Amino acid sequence: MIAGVVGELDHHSADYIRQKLDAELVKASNKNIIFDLSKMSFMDSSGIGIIMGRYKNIQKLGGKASLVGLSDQSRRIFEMSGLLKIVPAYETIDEALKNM
Amino acid sequence: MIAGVVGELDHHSADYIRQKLDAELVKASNKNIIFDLSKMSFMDSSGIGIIMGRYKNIQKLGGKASLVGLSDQSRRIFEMSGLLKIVPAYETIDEALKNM
Amino acid sequence: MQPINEIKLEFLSKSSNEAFARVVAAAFVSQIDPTLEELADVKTAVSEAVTNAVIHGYENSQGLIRMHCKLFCDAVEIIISDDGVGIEDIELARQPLYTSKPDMDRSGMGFTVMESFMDIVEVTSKPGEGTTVYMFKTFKSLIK
Amino acid sequence: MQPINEIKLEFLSKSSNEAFARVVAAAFVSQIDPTLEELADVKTAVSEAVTNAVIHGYENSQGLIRMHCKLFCDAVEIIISDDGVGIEDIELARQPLYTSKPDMDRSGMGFTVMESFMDIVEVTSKPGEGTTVYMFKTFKSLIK
Ligand SMILES: Nc1ncnc2c1ncn2[C@@H]1O[C@H](COP(=O)(O)OP(=O)(O)O)[C@@H](O)[C@H]1O
Ligand SMILES: Nc1ncnc2c1ncn2[C@@H]1O[C@H](COP(=O)(O)OP(=O)(O)O)[C@@H](O)[C@H]1O
Repeated sequence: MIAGVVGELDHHSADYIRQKLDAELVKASNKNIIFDLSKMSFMDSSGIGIIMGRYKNIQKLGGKASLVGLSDQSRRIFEMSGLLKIVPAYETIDEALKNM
Repeated sequence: MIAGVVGELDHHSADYIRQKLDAELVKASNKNIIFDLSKMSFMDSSGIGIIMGRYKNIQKLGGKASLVGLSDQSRRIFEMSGLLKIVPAYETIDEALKNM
Repeated sequence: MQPINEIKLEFLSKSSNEAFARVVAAAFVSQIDPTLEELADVKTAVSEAVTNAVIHGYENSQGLIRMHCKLFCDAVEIIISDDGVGIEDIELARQPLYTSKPDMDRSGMGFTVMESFMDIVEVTSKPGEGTTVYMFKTFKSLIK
Repeated sequence: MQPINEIKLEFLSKSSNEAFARVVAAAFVSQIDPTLEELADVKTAVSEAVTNAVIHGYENSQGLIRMHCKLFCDAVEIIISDDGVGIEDIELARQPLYTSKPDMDRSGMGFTVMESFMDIVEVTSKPGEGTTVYMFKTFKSLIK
Protein backbone atom coordinates (compact mmCIF):
# COMPACT_ATOMS: atom_id res chain seq x y z
CA MET A 1 0.00 0.00 0.00
CA ILE A 2 1.19 3.49 -0.85
CA ALA A 3 0.04 6.12 1.63
CA GLY A 4 0.43 9.73 0.55
CA VAL A 5 0.48 12.39 3.25
CA VAL A 6 -0.76 15.69 1.84
CA GLY A 7 -0.51 18.98 3.76
CA GLU A 8 0.71 19.48 7.30
CA LEU A 9 1.48 16.69 9.75
CA ASP A 10 1.37 17.96 13.31
CA HIS A 11 -0.33 16.89 16.54
CA HIS A 12 -3.61 18.47 15.40
CA SER A 13 -3.78 16.64 12.07
CA ALA A 14 -2.19 13.44 13.46
CA ASP A 15 -5.47 12.00 14.76
CA TYR A 16 -7.14 12.33 11.39
CA ILE A 17 -4.13 10.97 9.49
CA ARG A 18 -3.78 8.06 11.92
CA GLN A 19 -7.45 7.09 11.50
CA LYS A 20 -7.24 7.30 7.72
CA LEU A 21 -4.08 5.21 7.59
CA ASP A 22 -5.40 2.58 9.99
CA ALA A 23 -8.67 2.29 8.08
CA GLU A 24 -6.76 1.76 4.83
CA LEU A 25 -4.40 -0.73 6.44
CA VAL A 26 -7.31 -2.84 7.68
CA LYS A 27 -8.67 -3.03 4.13
CA ALA A 28 -5.31 -3.62 2.44
CA SER A 29 -4.50 -7.23 1.45
CA ASN A 30 -0.79 -6.52 1.40
CA LYS A 31 0.68 -5.49 4.74
CA ASN A 32 3.63 -3.56 3.28
CA ILE A 33 3.36 0.21 3.34
CA ILE A 34 5.23 3.00 1.56
CA PHE A 35 4.69 6.48 3.04
CA ASP A 36 4.91 9.03 0.24
CA LEU A 37 5.72 12.35 1.92
CA SER A 38 6.49 14.33 -1.24
CA LYS A 39 3.25 16.37 -0.85
CA MET A 40 3.68 16.99 2.88
CA SER A 41 4.20 20.73 3.46
CA PHE A 42 5.15 20.60 7.15
CA MET A 43 6.03 18.01 9.76
CA ASP A 44 7.11 18.19 13.38
CA SER A 45 7.99 15.36 15.78
CA SER A 46 4.37 14.18 15.69
CA GLY A 47 5.36 12.57 12.38
CA ILE A 48 7.74 10.21 14.14
CA GLY A 49 4.97 8.82 16.31
CA ILE A 50 2.61 8.36 13.37
CA ILE A 51 5.13 6.47 11.22
CA MET A 52 6.49 4.50 14.19
CA GLY A 53 3.00 3.53 15.34
CA ARG A 54 1.98 2.28 11.88
CA TYR A 55 5.31 0.45 11.51
CA LYS A 56 4.80 -1.41 14.79
CA ASN A 57 1.29 -2.46 13.80
CA ILE A 58 2.22 -3.91 10.40
CA GLN A 59 5.44 -5.43 11.72
CA LYS A 60 3.33 -7.74 13.90
CA LEU A 61 1.62 -8.93 10.71
CA GLY A 62 4.93 -9.46 8.92
CA GLY A 63 4.67 -6.22 6.92
CA LYS A 64 7.44 -3.80 6.03
CA ALA A 65 7.44 0.01 5.89
CA SER A 66 9.46 2.59 3.99
CA LEU A 67 9.51 6.30 3.31
CA VAL A 68 9.68 8.27 0.07
CA GLY A 69 9.84 11.99 -0.75
CA LEU A 70 11.45 13.33 2.44
CA SER A 71 12.13 17.05 2.71
CA ASP A 72 15.40 18.15 4.34
CA GLN A 73 13.38 19.07 7.44
CA SER A 74 11.55 15.79 7.84
CA ARG A 75 14.74 13.81 7.07
CA ARG A 76 16.52 15.62 9.91
CA ILE A 77 13.65 14.90 12.29
CA PHE A 78 13.45 11.20 11.38
CA GLU A 79 17.23 10.87 11.54
CA MET A 80 17.41 12.35 15.06
CA SER A 81 14.93 9.81 16.32
CA GLY A 82 16.72 6.83 14.79
CA LEU A 83 13.59 5.96 12.81
CA LEU A 84 15.43 5.74 9.48
CA LYS A 85 17.34 2.72 10.83
CA ILE A 86 14.14 0.68 10.96
CA VAL A 87 12.00 2.41 8.33
CA PRO A 88 14.34 3.10 5.41
CA ALA A 89 13.95 6.13 3.13
CA TYR A 90 14.20 5.98 -0.66
CA GLU A 91 14.31 8.55 -3.42
CA THR A 92 11.48 7.11 -5.50
CA ILE A 93 8.50 4.83 -5.04
CA ASP A 94 10.03 2.43 -7.59
CA GLU A 95 13.15 2.14 -5.52
CA ALA A 96 11.10 1.57 -2.38
CA LEU A 97 9.07 -1.14 -4.12
CA LYS A 98 12.23 -2.94 -5.26
CA ASN A 99 13.54 -3.01 -1.70
CA MET A 100 10.33 -4.21 -0.05
CA MET B 1 2.91 55.58 -19.17
CA ILE B 2 1.67 52.26 -17.84
CA ALA B 3 2.37 51.78 -14.13
CA GLY B 4 1.98 48.25 -12.80
CA VAL B 5 1.44 47.83 -9.06
CA VAL B 6 2.71 44.43 -7.95
CA GLY B 7 2.07 43.01 -4.45
CA GLU B 8 0.37 44.73 -1.55
CA LEU B 9 -0.58 48.39 -1.48
CA ASP B 10 -1.01 49.60 2.09
CA HIS B 11 0.28 52.52 4.15
CA HIS B 12 3.60 50.71 4.67
CA SER B 13 4.31 50.12 0.98
CA ALA B 14 2.69 53.41 -0.14
CA ASP B 15 5.83 55.52 0.40
CA TYR B 16 7.91 53.26 -1.78
CA ILE B 17 5.26 53.01 -4.49
CA ARG B 18 4.70 56.77 -4.45
CA GLN B 19 8.42 57.46 -4.89
CA LYS B 20 8.71 54.96 -7.73
CA LEU B 21 5.70 56.37 -9.52
CA ASP B 22 6.80 59.98 -9.12
CA ALA B 23 10.31 59.19 -10.35
CA GLU B 24 8.88 57.52 -13.47
CA LEU B 25 6.43 60.35 -14.05
CA VAL B 26 9.24 62.90 -14.00
CA LYS B 27 11.04 60.93 -16.72
CA ALA B 28 7.96 60.22 -18.85
CA SER B 29 7.47 62.34 -21.94
CA ASN B 30 3.77 61.60 -22.02
CA LYS B 31 1.80 62.76 -18.98
CA ASN B 32 -1.00 60.22 -19.30
CA ILE B 33 -0.88 57.30 -16.89
CA ILE B 34 -2.61 53.92 -16.79
CA PHE B 35 -2.43 52.13 -13.43
CA ASP B 36 -2.38 48.39 -14.06
CA LEU B 37 -3.55 46.77 -10.80
CA SER B 38 -3.97 43.24 -12.12
CA LYS B 39 -0.94 42.02 -10.15
CA MET B 40 -1.89 43.82 -6.92
CA SER B 41 -2.63 41.21 -4.23
CA PHE B 42 -4.05 43.55 -1.57
CA MET B 43 -5.15 47.15 -1.25
CA ASP B 44 -6.71 49.18 1.53
CA SER B 45 -7.78 52.84 1.51
CA SER B 46 -4.13 53.90 1.18
CA GLY B 47 -4.60 53.05 -2.50
CA ILE B 48 -7.09 55.90 -2.90
CA GLY B 49 -4.56 58.47 -1.72
CA ILE B 50 -1.83 57.13 -3.98
CA ILE B 51 -3.96 57.16 -7.13
CA MET B 52 -5.61 60.47 -6.25
CA GLY B 53 -2.27 62.12 -5.50
CA ARG B 54 -0.75 61.03 -8.83
CA TYR B 55 -3.92 62.05 -10.65
CA LYS B 56 -3.77 65.57 -9.19
CA ASN B 57 -0.11 65.97 -10.17
CA ILE B 58 -0.54 64.96 -13.82
CA GLN B 59 -3.82 66.79 -14.16
CA LYS B 60 -1.92 70.05 -13.62
CA LEU B 61 0.23 69.10 -16.59
CA GLY B 62 -2.77 68.27 -18.75
CA GLY B 63 -2.40 64.51 -18.27
CA LYS B 64 -5.11 61.91 -17.83
CA ALA B 65 -5.26 58.85 -15.57
CA SER B 66 -7.13 55.56 -15.72
CA LEU B 67 -7.23 52.20 -13.95
CA VAL B 68 -7.05 48.66 -15.28
CA GLY B 69 -7.28 45.22 -13.66
CA LEU B 70 -9.33 46.05 -10.56
CA SER B 71 -10.22 43.26 -8.13
CA ASP B 72 -13.71 43.24 -6.61
CA GLN B 73 -12.19 44.54 -3.38
CA SER B 74 -10.27 47.44 -4.87
CA ARG B 75 -13.24 48.36 -7.08
CA ARG B 76 -15.45 48.62 -4.00
CA ILE B 77 -12.90 50.79 -2.22
CA PHE B 78 -12.42 53.14 -5.18
CA GLU B 79 -16.16 53.30 -5.75
CA MET B 80 -16.90 54.32 -2.14
CA SER B 81 -14.47 57.21 -2.41
CA GLY B 82 -15.93 58.53 -5.67
CA LEU B 83 -12.53 58.13 -7.34
CA LEU B 84 -13.90 56.17 -10.30
CA LYS B 85 -15.83 59.27 -11.36
CA ILE B 86 -12.61 61.12 -12.10
CA VAL B 87 -10.21 58.24 -12.79
CA PRO B 88 -12.16 55.78 -14.94
CA ALA B 89 -11.60 52.01 -14.79
CA TYR B 90 -11.33 49.78 -17.86
CA GLU B 91 -11.18 46.05 -18.44
CA THR B 92 -8.05 46.04 -20.56
CA ILE B 93 -5.04 48.26 -21.23
CA ASP B 94 -6.14 48.49 -24.88
CA GLU B 95 -9.49 49.84 -23.87
CA ALA B 96 -7.85 52.33 -21.51
CA LEU B 97 -5.47 53.48 -24.29
CA LYS B 98 -8.38 54.01 -26.68
CA ASN B 99 -10.14 56.22 -24.14
CA MET B 100 -7.10 58.32 -23.19
CA MET C 1 -22.55 32.80 22.50
CA GLN C 2 -19.26 31.10 23.41
CA PRO C 3 -16.32 31.75 21.09
CA ILE C 4 -14.70 28.62 19.67
CA ASN C 5 -11.32 30.29 19.64
CA GLU C 6 -9.76 33.47 20.97
CA ILE C 7 -6.45 35.29 20.63
CA LYS C 8 -4.85 38.44 21.95
CA LEU C 9 -1.99 40.02 20.07
CA GLU C 10 0.18 42.95 21.11
CA PHE C 11 2.63 44.53 18.71
CA LEU C 12 4.66 47.68 18.14
CA SER C 13 3.19 50.55 16.13
CA LYS C 14 5.47 49.97 13.14
CA SER C 15 4.08 50.19 9.66
CA SER C 16 5.54 46.76 8.83
CA ASN C 17 3.12 45.33 11.40
CA GLU C 18 0.12 46.42 9.32
CA ALA C 19 0.73 43.48 6.98
CA PHE C 20 1.63 41.28 9.95
CA ALA C 21 -1.67 42.00 11.72
CA ARG C 22 -3.59 41.22 8.52
CA VAL C 23 -1.84 37.87 8.17
CA VAL C 24 -2.58 37.00 11.81
CA ALA C 25 -6.26 37.92 11.48
CA ALA C 26 -6.56 35.96 8.23
CA ALA C 27 -4.82 32.88 9.67
CA PHE C 28 -7.09 33.01 12.72
CA VAL C 29 -10.30 33.47 10.76
CA SER C 30 -9.45 30.81 8.16
CA GLN C 31 -9.92 28.18 10.87
CA ILE C 32 -13.66 28.39 10.11
CA ASP C 33 -13.11 28.45 6.34
CA PRO C 34 -14.90 31.58 5.06
CA THR C 35 -14.73 32.46 1.36
CA LEU C 36 -11.63 34.19 0.00
CA GLU C 37 -13.65 37.35 -0.45
CA GLU C 38 -14.85 37.32 3.17
CA LEU C 39 -11.25 36.77 4.24
CA ALA C 40 -10.15 39.75 2.15
CA ASP C 41 -12.88 41.86 3.79
CA VAL C 42 -11.47 41.07 7.24
CA LYS C 43 -7.89 41.72 6.13
CA THR C 44 -8.87 45.09 4.71
CA ALA C 45 -10.75 46.18 7.84
CA VAL C 46 -7.86 45.09 10.09
CA SER C 47 -5.43 46.94 7.84
CA GLU C 48 -7.44 50.16 8.16
CA ALA C 49 -7.74 50.00 11.94
CA VAL C 50 -4.08 49.11 12.51
CA THR C 51 -2.88 51.76 10.04
CA ASN C 52 -4.96 54.35 11.89
CA ALA C 53 -3.35 53.36 15.19
CA VAL C 54 0.12 53.67 13.61
CA ILE C 55 -0.29 56.99 11.83
CA HIS C 56 -2.98 58.80 13.81
CA GLY C 57 -2.89 57.16 17.25
CA TYR C 58 0.86 57.18 17.70
CA GLU C 59 1.68 59.62 14.88
CA ASN C 60 4.51 57.31 13.80
CA SER C 61 6.16 57.32 17.24
CA GLN C 62 6.57 54.02 19.11
CA GLY C 63 3.61 52.56 21.00
CA LEU C 64 1.71 49.34 21.55
CA ILE C 65 -1.25 48.19 19.48
CA ARG C 66 -3.52 45.41 20.71
CA MET C 67 -5.69 43.11 18.61
CA HIS C 68 -8.20 40.87 20.37
CA CYS C 69 -10.09 38.36 18.20
CA LYS C 70 -12.91 35.98 19.03
CA LEU C 71 -13.99 33.35 16.56
CA PHE C 72 -17.52 31.93 16.43
CA CYS C 73 -18.77 29.14 14.22
CA ASP C 74 -19.86 31.64 11.54
CA ALA C 75 -18.55 35.04 12.68
CA VAL C 76 -15.61 36.96 14.05
CA GLU C 77 -15.20 39.78 16.55
CA ILE C 78 -12.06 41.92 16.28
CA ILE C 79 -11.08 44.67 18.70
CA ILE C 80 -8.10 46.86 17.84
CA SER C 81 -6.92 49.40 20.36
CA ASP C 82 -4.10 51.84 20.98
CA ASP C 83 -3.01 54.17 23.81
CA GLY C 84 -2.35 57.02 21.43
CA VAL C 85 -3.64 60.57 21.08
CA GLY C 86 -7.30 59.61 20.80
CA ILE C 87 -10.08 61.23 18.76
CA GLU C 88 -11.80 64.48 19.77
CA ASP C 89 -14.89 64.18 17.59
CA ILE C 90 -15.66 60.57 16.65
CA GLU C 91 -18.68 61.46 14.53
CA LEU C 92 -16.60 63.81 12.41
CA ALA C 93 -13.73 61.29 12.18
CA ARG C 94 -16.08 58.62 10.86
CA GLN C 95 -17.39 60.79 8.06
CA PRO C 96 -16.39 59.65 4.56
CA LEU C 97 -13.48 61.71 3.20
CA TYR C 98 -12.72 63.36 6.55
CA THR C 99 -9.02 63.11 7.38
CA SER C 100 -6.82 65.10 9.72
CA LYS C 101 -3.80 64.26 7.52
CA PRO C 102 -4.70 65.19 3.90
CA ASP C 103 -1.06 66.17 3.32
CA MET C 104 -0.02 62.54 3.77
CA ASP C 105 -2.13 61.21 0.87
CA ARG C 106 -4.71 59.97 3.39
CA SER C 107 -8.16 59.75 1.84
CA GLY C 108 -10.32 59.87 4.95
CA MET C 109 -12.00 56.64 3.84
CA GLY C 110 -10.56 54.29 6.49
CA PHE C 111 -13.63 54.14 8.75
CA THR C 112 -15.95 54.00 5.75
CA VAL C 113 -14.05 50.99 4.39
CA MET C 114 -14.25 49.26 7.79
CA GLU C 115 -18.01 49.90 7.91
CA SER C 116 -18.49 48.58 4.42
CA PHE C 117 -16.48 45.38 4.91
CA MET C 118 -17.66 44.49 8.44
CA ASP C 119 -21.22 44.27 9.80
CA ILE C 120 -20.64 46.32 12.95
CA VAL C 121 -17.99 48.98 13.63
CA GLU C 122 -17.96 50.79 16.98
CA VAL C 123 -15.39 53.40 17.94
CA THR C 124 -14.63 54.57 21.45
CA SER C 125 -11.89 57.05 22.22
CA LYS C 126 -10.65 59.47 24.82
CA PRO C 127 -8.32 62.30 23.80
CA GLY C 128 -4.88 61.66 25.29
CA GLU C 129 -5.76 58.09 26.27
CA GLY C 130 -6.35 56.12 23.13
CA THR C 131 -8.81 54.60 20.72
CA THR C 132 -10.63 51.29 20.49
CA VAL C 133 -12.28 49.98 17.34
CA TYR C 134 -14.73 47.10 17.80
CA MET C 135 -15.69 45.18 14.65
CA PHE C 136 -17.94 42.22 14.05
CA LYS C 137 -18.65 40.26 10.91
CA THR C 138 -20.89 37.30 10.19
CA PHE C 139 -19.73 35.12 7.32
CA LYS C 140 -22.81 34.62 5.17
CA SER C 141 -21.18 31.67 3.43
CA LEU C 142 -21.07 29.79 6.75
CA ILE C 143 -24.59 30.39 8.03
CA LYS C 144 -26.43 27.07 8.18
CA MET D 1 20.73 44.73 21.66
CA GLN D 2 17.45 46.50 20.81
CA PRO D 3 14.82 44.40 19.02
CA ILE D 4 13.56 45.90 15.77
CA ASN D 5 10.14 44.43 16.34
CA GLU D 6 8.27 42.69 19.12
CA ILE D 7 4.95 40.89 19.54
CA LYS D 8 3.06 39.16 22.29
CA LEU D 9 0.39 36.64 21.43
CA GLU D 10 -2.03 34.88 23.76
CA PHE D 11 -4.21 32.03 22.55
CA LEU D 12 -6.28 29.13 23.79
CA SER D 13 -4.69 25.70 24.21
CA LYS D 14 -6.53 24.21 21.24
CA SER D 15 -4.69 21.93 18.86
CA SER D 16 -5.86 24.04 15.91
CA ASN D 17 -3.75 26.86 17.34
CA GLU D 18 -0.57 24.85 16.80
CA ALA D 19 -0.71 25.69 13.09
CA PHE D 20 -1.89 29.22 13.91
CA ALA D 21 1.11 29.89 16.17
CA ARG D 22 3.47 28.60 13.46
CA VAL D 23 1.94 30.94 10.89
CA VAL D 24 2.23 33.91 13.25
CA ALA D 25 5.87 33.15 14.07
CA ALA D 26 6.69 32.70 10.38
CA ALA D 27 4.92 35.92 9.35
CA PHE D 28 6.75 37.81 12.09
CA VAL D 29 10.17 36.39 11.29
CA SER D 30 9.81 36.82 7.53
CA GLN D 31 10.03 40.60 8.07
CA ILE D 32 13.82 40.13 8.12
CA ASP D 33 13.78 37.73 5.16
CA PRO D 34 15.57 34.57 6.33
CA THR D 35 15.86 31.56 3.99
CA LEU D 36 12.89 29.22 3.59
CA GLU D 37 14.81 26.56 5.47
CA GLU D 38 15.52 28.87 8.40
CA LEU D 39 11.84 29.82 8.42
CA ALA D 40 10.88 26.13 8.50
CA ASP D 41 13.26 25.61 11.43
CA VAL D 42 11.45 28.30 13.42
CA LYS D 43 8.02 26.94 12.49
CA THR D 44 9.01 23.46 13.61
CA ALA D 45 10.42 24.63 16.94
CA VAL D 46 7.31 26.74 17.64
CA SER D 47 5.11 23.80 16.72
CA GLU D 48 6.91 21.56 19.21
CA ALA D 49 6.72 24.04 22.09
CA VAL D 50 3.05 24.91 21.49
CA THR D 51 2.07 21.25 21.07
CA ASN D 52 3.76 20.46 24.38
CA ALA D 53 1.77 23.20 26.11
CA VAL D 54 -1.47 21.83 24.62
CA ILE D 55 -0.99 18.14 25.35
CA HIS D 56 1.35 18.07 28.37
CA GLY D 57 0.87 21.48 30.00
CA TYR D 58 -2.91 21.56 29.85
CA GLU D 59 -3.46 17.87 29.06
CA ASN D 60 -6.01 18.89 26.43
CA SER D 61 -8.09 20.95 28.87
CA GLN D 62 -8.58 24.67 28.22
CA GLY D 63 -5.88 27.12 29.16
CA LEU D 64 -3.91 30.06 27.85
CA ILE D 65 -0.65 29.83 25.94
CA ARG D 66 1.58 32.87 25.46
CA MET D 67 4.10 33.49 22.70
CA HIS D 68 6.46 36.44 23.02
CA CYS D 69 8.74 37.15 20.05
CA LYS D 70 11.54 39.66 19.59
CA LEU D 71 13.05 40.24 16.21
CA PHE D 72 16.62 41.44 15.70
CA CYS D 73 18.30 42.31 12.42
CA ASP D 74 19.62 38.76 12.05
CA ALA D 75 18.02 36.73 14.86
CA VAL D 76 14.82 35.94 16.72
CA GLU D 77 13.96 35.26 20.35
CA ILE D 78 10.79 33.27 21.02
CA ILE D 79 9.37 32.56 24.47
CA ILE D 80 6.43 30.17 24.75
CA SER D 81 4.81 29.68 28.13
CA ASP D 82 1.82 28.02 29.75
CA ASP D 83 0.26 27.93 33.23
CA GLY D 84 -0.21 24.17 33.08
CA VAL D 85 0.95 21.22 35.18
CA GLY D 86 4.66 21.98 34.83
CA ILE D 87 7.60 19.58 34.63
CA GLU D 88 9.03 17.73 37.67
CA ASP D 89 12.37 16.75 36.19
CA ILE D 90 13.44 19.02 33.35
CA GLU D 91 16.68 17.15 32.65
CA LEU D 92 14.77 13.89 32.18
CA ALA D 93 12.08 15.61 30.07
CA ARG D 94 14.70 17.00 27.68
CA GLN D 95 16.28 13.61 27.05
CA PRO D 96 15.80 12.30 23.50
CA LEU D 97 13.01 9.70 23.33
CA TYR D 98 11.72 10.45 26.84
CA THR D 99 7.97 10.99 26.85
CA SER D 100 5.38 10.76 29.59
CA LYS D 101 2.72 9.93 26.97
CA PRO D 102 4.03 7.01 24.85
CA ASP D 103 0.45 5.72 24.52
CA MET D 104 -0.44 8.83 22.50
CA ASP D 105 2.09 8.17 19.69
CA ARG D 106 4.37 10.80 21.23
CA SER D 107 8.00 10.16 20.35
CA GLY D 108 9.72 12.08 23.12
CA MET D 109 11.68 14.02 20.48
CA GLY D 110 10.04 17.44 20.92
CA PHE D 111 12.76 19.09 22.96
CA THR D 112 15.47 17.44 20.86
CA VAL D 113 13.91 18.88 17.70
CA MET D 114 13.75 22.35 19.29
CA GLU D 115 17.42 22.09 20.28
CA SER D 116 18.42 20.99 16.82
CA PHE D 117 16.51 23.72 14.96
CA MET D 118 17.24 26.65 17.28
CA ASP D 119 20.61 27.82 18.67
CA ILE D 120 19.52 28.15 22.31
CA VAL D 121 16.69 26.37 24.14
CA GLU D 122 16.13 27.03 27.83
CA VAL D 123 13.33 25.44 29.85
CA THR D 124 12.07 26.68 33.20
CA SER D 125 9.14 25.08 34.96
CA LYS D 126 7.44 24.73 38.32
CA PRO D 127 5.14 21.79 38.96
CA GLY D 128 1.58 23.04 39.28
CA GLU D 129 2.46 26.50 37.93
CA GLY D 130 3.56 26.11 34.35
CA THR D 131 6.39 25.92 31.87
CA THR D 132 8.39 28.47 29.90
CA VAL D 133 10.50 27.61 26.87
CA TYR D 134 12.99 30.26 25.76
CA MET D 135 14.43 29.87 22.26
CA PHE D 136 16.90 31.92 20.27
CA LYS D 137 18.10 31.54 16.72
CA THR D 138 20.57 33.52 14.64
CA PHE D 139 19.89 33.41 10.92
CA LYS D 140 23.26 32.62 9.35
CA SER D 141 22.00 33.80 5.97
CA LEU D 142 21.53 37.31 7.37
CA ILE D 143 24.81 37.81 9.19
CA LYS D 144 26.75 40.56 7.51
N1 LIG E 1 -6.54 55.27 16.20
C1 LIG E 1 -6.74 56.59 16.01
N2 LIG E 1 -6.19 57.50 16.84
C2 LIG E 1 -6.37 58.84 16.64
N3 LIG E 1 -7.08 59.35 15.63
C3 LIG E 1 -7.67 58.50 14.76
C4 LIG E 1 -7.52 57.09 14.90
N4 LIG E 1 -8.21 56.50 13.89
C5 LIG E 1 -8.76 57.49 13.17
N5 LIG E 1 -8.44 58.70 13.68
C6 LIG E 1 -8.88 60.03 13.17
O1 LIG E 1 -9.98 59.81 12.31
C7 LIG E 1 -9.72 60.36 11.01
C8 LIG E 1 -10.42 59.57 9.95
O2 LIG E 1 -9.89 58.26 9.88
P1 LIG E 1 -10.05 57.41 8.56
O3 LIG E 1 -11.49 57.40 8.15
O4 LIG E 1 -9.44 56.08 8.78
O5 LIG E 1 -9.25 58.19 7.44
P2 LIG E 1 -7.68 58.45 7.22
O6 LIG E 1 -6.91 57.38 7.96
O7 LIG E 1 -7.49 58.32 5.75
O8 LIG E 1 -7.38 59.80 7.76
C9 LIG E 1 -8.22 60.37 10.92
O9 LIG E 1 -7.76 61.29 9.96
C10 LIG E 1 -7.81 60.71 12.35
O10 LIG E 1 -7.90 62.08 12.59
N1 LIG F 1 4.69 22.50 28.48
C1 LIG F 1 4.85 21.35 29.16
N2 LIG F 1 4.16 21.13 30.30
C2 LIG F 1 4.31 19.98 30.99
N3 LIG F 1 5.13 18.97 30.64
C3 LIG F 1 5.85 19.12 29.52
C4 LIG F 1 5.76 20.30 28.73
N4 LIG F 1 6.59 20.17 27.67
C5 LIG F 1 7.18 18.97 27.82
N5 LIG F 1 6.75 18.32 28.91
C6 LIG F 1 7.21 16.99 29.40
O1 LIG F 1 8.42 16.67 28.75
C7 LIG F 1 8.29 15.45 28.04
C8 LIG F 1 9.17 15.43 26.81
O2 LIG F 1 8.70 16.39 25.88
P1 LIG F 1 9.08 16.25 24.35
O3 LIG F 1 10.57 16.07 24.23
O4 LIG F 1 8.51 17.40 23.63
O5 LIG F 1 8.41 14.90 23.87
P2 LIG F 1 6.86 14.51 23.64
O6 LIG F 1 6.05 15.75 23.47
O7 LIG F 1 6.89 13.69 22.41
O8 LIG F 1 6.44 13.75 24.85
C9 LIG F 1 6.82 15.30 27.77
O9 LIG F 1 6.44 13.96 27.56
C10 LIG F 1 6.22 15.90 29.03
O10 LIG F 1 6.21 14.95 30.09
